[in-house]
Amino acid sequence: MKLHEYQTKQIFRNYQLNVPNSVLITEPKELDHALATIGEKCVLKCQVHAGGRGKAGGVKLVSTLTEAKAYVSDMLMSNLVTHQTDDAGVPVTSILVEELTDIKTELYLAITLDRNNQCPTILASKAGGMEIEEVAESNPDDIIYENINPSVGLQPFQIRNLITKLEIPKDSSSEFSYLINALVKMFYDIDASLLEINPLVITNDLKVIALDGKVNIEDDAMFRHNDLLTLRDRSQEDQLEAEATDLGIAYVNLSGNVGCLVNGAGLAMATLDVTNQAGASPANFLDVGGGADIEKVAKAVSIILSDPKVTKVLVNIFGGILRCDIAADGIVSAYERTKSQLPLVVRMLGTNVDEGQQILKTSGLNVTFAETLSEAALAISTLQDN
Amino acid sequence: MKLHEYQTKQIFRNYQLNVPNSVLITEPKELDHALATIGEKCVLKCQVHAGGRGKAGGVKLVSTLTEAKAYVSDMLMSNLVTHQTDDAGVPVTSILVEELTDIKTELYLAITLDRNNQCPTILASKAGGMEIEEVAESNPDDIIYENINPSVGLQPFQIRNLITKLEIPKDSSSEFSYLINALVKMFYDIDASLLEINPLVITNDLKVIALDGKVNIEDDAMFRHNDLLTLRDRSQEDQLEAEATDLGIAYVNLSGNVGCLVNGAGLAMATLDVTNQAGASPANFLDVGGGADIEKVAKAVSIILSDPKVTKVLVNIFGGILRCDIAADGIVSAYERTKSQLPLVVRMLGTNVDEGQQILKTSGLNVTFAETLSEAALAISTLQDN
Amino acid sequence: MGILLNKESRIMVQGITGKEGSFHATTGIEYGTNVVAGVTPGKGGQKFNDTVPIFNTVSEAKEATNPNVSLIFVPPAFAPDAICEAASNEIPLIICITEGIPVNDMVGTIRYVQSKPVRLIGPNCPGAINPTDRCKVGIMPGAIHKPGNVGVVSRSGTLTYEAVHQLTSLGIGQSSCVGIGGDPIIGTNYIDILNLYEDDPDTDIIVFIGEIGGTMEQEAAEHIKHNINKPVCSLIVGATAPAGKRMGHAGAIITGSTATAASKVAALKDAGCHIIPTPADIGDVVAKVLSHN
Amino acid sequence: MGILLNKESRIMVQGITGKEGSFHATTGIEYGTNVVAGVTPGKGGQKFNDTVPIFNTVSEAKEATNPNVSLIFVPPAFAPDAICEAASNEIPLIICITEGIPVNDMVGTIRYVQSKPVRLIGPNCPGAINPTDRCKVGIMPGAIHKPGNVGVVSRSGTLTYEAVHQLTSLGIGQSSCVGIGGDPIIGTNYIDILNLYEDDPDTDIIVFIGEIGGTMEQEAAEHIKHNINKPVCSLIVGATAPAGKRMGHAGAIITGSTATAASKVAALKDAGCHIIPTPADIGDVVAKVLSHN
Repeated sequence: MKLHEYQTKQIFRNYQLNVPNSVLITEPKELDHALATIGEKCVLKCQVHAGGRGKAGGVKLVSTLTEAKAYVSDMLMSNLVTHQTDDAGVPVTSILVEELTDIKTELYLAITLDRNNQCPTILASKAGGMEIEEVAESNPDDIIYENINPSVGLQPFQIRNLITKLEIPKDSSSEFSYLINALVKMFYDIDASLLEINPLVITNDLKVIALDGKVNIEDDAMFRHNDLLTLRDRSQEDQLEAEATDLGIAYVNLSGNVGCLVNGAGLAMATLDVTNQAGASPANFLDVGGGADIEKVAKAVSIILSDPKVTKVLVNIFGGILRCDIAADGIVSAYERTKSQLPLVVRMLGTNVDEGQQILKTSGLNVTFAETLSEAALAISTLQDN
Repeated sequence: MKLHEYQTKQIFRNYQLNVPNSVLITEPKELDHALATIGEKCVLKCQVHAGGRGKAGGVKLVSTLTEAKAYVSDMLMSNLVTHQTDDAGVPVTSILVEELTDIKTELYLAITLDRNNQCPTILASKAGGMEIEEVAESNPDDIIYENINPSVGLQPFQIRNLITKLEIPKDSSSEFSYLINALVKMFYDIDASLLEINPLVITNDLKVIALDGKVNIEDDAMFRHNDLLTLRDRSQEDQLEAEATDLGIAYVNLSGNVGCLVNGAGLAMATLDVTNQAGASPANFLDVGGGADIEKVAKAVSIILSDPKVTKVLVNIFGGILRCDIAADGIVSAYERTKSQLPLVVRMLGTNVDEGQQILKTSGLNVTFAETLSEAALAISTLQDN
Repeated sequence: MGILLNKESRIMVQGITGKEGSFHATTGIEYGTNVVAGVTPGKGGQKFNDTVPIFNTVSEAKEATNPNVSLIFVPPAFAPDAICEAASNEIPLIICITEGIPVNDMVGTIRYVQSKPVRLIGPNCPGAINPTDRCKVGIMPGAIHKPGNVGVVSRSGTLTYEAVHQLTSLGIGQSSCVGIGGDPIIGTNYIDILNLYEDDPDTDIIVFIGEIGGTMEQEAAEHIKHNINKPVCSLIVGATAPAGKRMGHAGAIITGSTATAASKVAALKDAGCHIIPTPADIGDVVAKVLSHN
Repeated sequence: MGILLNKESRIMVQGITGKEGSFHATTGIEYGTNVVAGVTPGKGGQKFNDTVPIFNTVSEAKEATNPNVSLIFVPPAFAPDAICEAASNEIPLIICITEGIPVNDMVGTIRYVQSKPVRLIGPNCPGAINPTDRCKVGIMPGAIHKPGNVGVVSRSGTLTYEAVHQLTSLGIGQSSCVGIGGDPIIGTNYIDILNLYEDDPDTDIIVFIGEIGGTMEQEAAEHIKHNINKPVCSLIVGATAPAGKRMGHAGAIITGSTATAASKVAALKDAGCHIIPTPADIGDVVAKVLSHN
């Protein structure tokens, strides 16, 4: 789950970290009050779940109320398109009005999992403001890593390493140390998968300030963070993906017309590959998961059928933990509920395959059966749309 | 540092653990009020830093105020001798007046360091009330161990193991789980080296109650527990040992007449061994430590000289981290301050040995120099007392 | 022989009374697997399917039945504890099927496991099977397997079944099949399994199935190049996945040039692997390599 | 040759500007030890004794001077951090002199150290010395040592010097001397050092000094019995210590029948060691054994 900058900064405040003063507005009429609080010279920052916001015009430095009004009326309730969004962009439903910060140095700082070392790691670089992926490509040695070992936690020497390598001024080092320790605690407290401050700023009077803030919370850990659920902004998500997330289904919206129902992430990727190679174009990646029951399969199929670009459906189920009869019952149930007439190509194998095929055969649905993966791909690519 | 039962139980209360109601009295006149609060049928428990209190008469079940008064007037301000004390015993300066507990089962529970596995471990046995050393000798398999690994902390399965092996009743298991988790937290919070509940009681209505409690705090960790320093009861300690502890000197009072000043625990033990073998009798074990300065050596020597049973002094210094000149200066300084005339046998070797010997030679003290360990032992055993 | 499992394997199922645990314990037993014990706290003393004794703790199960493999179906919030319990009791092989364990919980757990003389496979994996010795420890459909000389390893569950199905359809049997799991922190990686196949006299050829995301496949390729002498047929899935979108598995996301299918295929080609061009060609490529050997 | 240290040893001193760090860095340099760097946070850029460069972090010291041994004099509250810093930078040999580190801090630290390709000696130890190669990494007085063929190992500092002094007084030199430390959690135990001596061609005879308390000496005796072929002369101190009183070292307390000097001497005798009857007889016993070999 992603958090907005303003939400992240509120959590930073809870950990006594320095962030600029700011006011969030969701309607143009709130701007006057916000500027009265923050000042007319300020920064307006569109709150969207997408990187590359600055380059896409989502951040604006303004000097007067008039300038601010013009920007807010342009942006608020419009969609922002960045290099990380699709062509439709993401809606700007709120804007953060923030005081100006007097910047001496901009740094990059993040905490995320280091898979190779099997523990969280601190990433930092002196190239604040740049995206870390760019630094990683162009100057990989400029990124500093400090692993957080679970036996001892973050150690003071690691903070000294960061201070030395980032050339933190002496008079900023105690604020910096506090920040690092607080961020590590926060990372664990909220089960973050990514916690990023870019840029982290050192001001001319040597204060350490989080000028931006980004948090992703690990979906698998959400079960123990009910308090954070209210921070979810569904307006920022693809609506079908959001529905799938609610159901615990791995789903990615793609651009084609073949709705895909698969169990298992690997087989789902393989299904996309062979479908594409057969000249058809998948509308989605969908892994219904191993522990799915009839209702979950039905809801997954309903998501596929509610996608207006879908004209036919490819089912590829290899029964393991998910049994084929359960998958078949779920498919039938979804078609009944949605009264959909879309044709299906179904390939089923594994546990309870005979029962599953039988259910589909007697269901009255327009099903073409396939035996192998290539047969299924061929069948879906040659199948007439409804 | 050792804590009294009543102090331990107060910490238990801070962790929301069940302990019997009790009132501490330090004067006989407080008894009436205590019995009014607790009831006339109660247990009187002498608060001393010594095991074996029960067998030595330090715990008394009473039924009437008269009985209670008799016991308190007997015990309070007297000395209690147990198998763990010397012949003088330890003074009873306070008595805990505690309500009776309705006992169904008595268990033993402790947390302490497991050296072999290099982590804290929970020890438990069904033989509550017995000393764990006895169980370890007679029925070692009856002791259950659960190591606390620092990477994951105490795990729920370990509590299930304890519940199963200790046969904790089902309706007591959630209180028991809470207790174990709280004790582990407490162990780390206060840097305990030993945390013991013996007996841990399950009552007939299935409550889990700490009927006794013993805590030793690791001396090396006291620097971060200033809040706990006030809990120290010097009246329970050997007065010379207490002084030495204050100075960070390892000192054990023994029964002989040869005061020993040594640097290094191993060499100090070796010095006791050869002194004994030469027919002399050490008055103490004393390791002045590696980082000693002149003042620390002087205070260590002052402790030796203030021991009335000491008639002569054996110095065995092998200069390493402690330099011989510093040791010599400290010895001279202590003799000057105390105006002592006791003769010394001095063996010095290692770093700055020439300077050290020179200082002693010109000091006017009654010093006999020895070259080797056996020479030193022989010299001290044949030296005339002053 | 095969790897990891054999006729001597004695299986304990942790979470045997749950929905998935009971279903797959049953299919395992039907396949021929020697399930000697189940563990469900609070249900000790009962029997599973009237035959397999259930215990409250692994410690009791071990004392009574001496299992050497543990199969874990415990829900995500409790699975790290179950893994540690098996490791603490030094069950030599621990296979954790559970999907959705929070990563931060695995960070400490994996170190605990590494401090014990045990091997963990998974979590979030389909398990392992040895068709010759009819030992199935996981959620794979047993019927699609056939005894033979091909060793299969993959991150994925259903994709492994796909591979097995293609092989069996062509009459090609498997020595063993192992899914190592799709989570960011797993106990056993490709290289470990490749080494086991290299040393297994019953395995003549290895099917290695990778995915987009991360660099595990490149590291495996490097290892194959220098340490694996048996022929390896390799497939990478996700070639047509768009960049920046996470394809189910935690690792399956193209975030840089090394995470792409093309980069991985190139590394495997360089390591001398036989490249399987599409997921539909697994059986055919293996058949061709076998006919040339 | 000797063990642990040799002519190639490049020493970094963590805490070089402290009272003890500076004193023993100086005595080390005077003895001939190659001290290449010091580390004191906040004093980077300065020089120690006008010659040894001081760095703020081990990482910088490593990059600039490539040390392969770290000697730690950092105070107890900060020593675990210093140990982890050296281990994180994979300094292969880390010798921690610091006395008084809280045990709970060492519980995690020792696991961190074990996860890295390094060896820790100590804490609360005198360090190690190789008299032949004139390399002294610790607080022992260098002058009492003499090159030779006796390897000394002990928990204790000053008692090691006593042993060395007795040997040198009789003209018997040492290949190496190591104090493993008196704390309950230490990085290297007797057995590790015994193995190094067994494999060291320059060591012909081993002096093993133990203490009352714990069972480390019994475990070492068991190991000697089966794995050490060189003659071992052994001394246990604390024979006359009263039960229940802790003699300075955390371990030196007689709490049960196995913790007594008599029990340890019996185990060592059974292992075929030459027993040194009293601490005054170390040199004599070694001389006798040498004359018979």
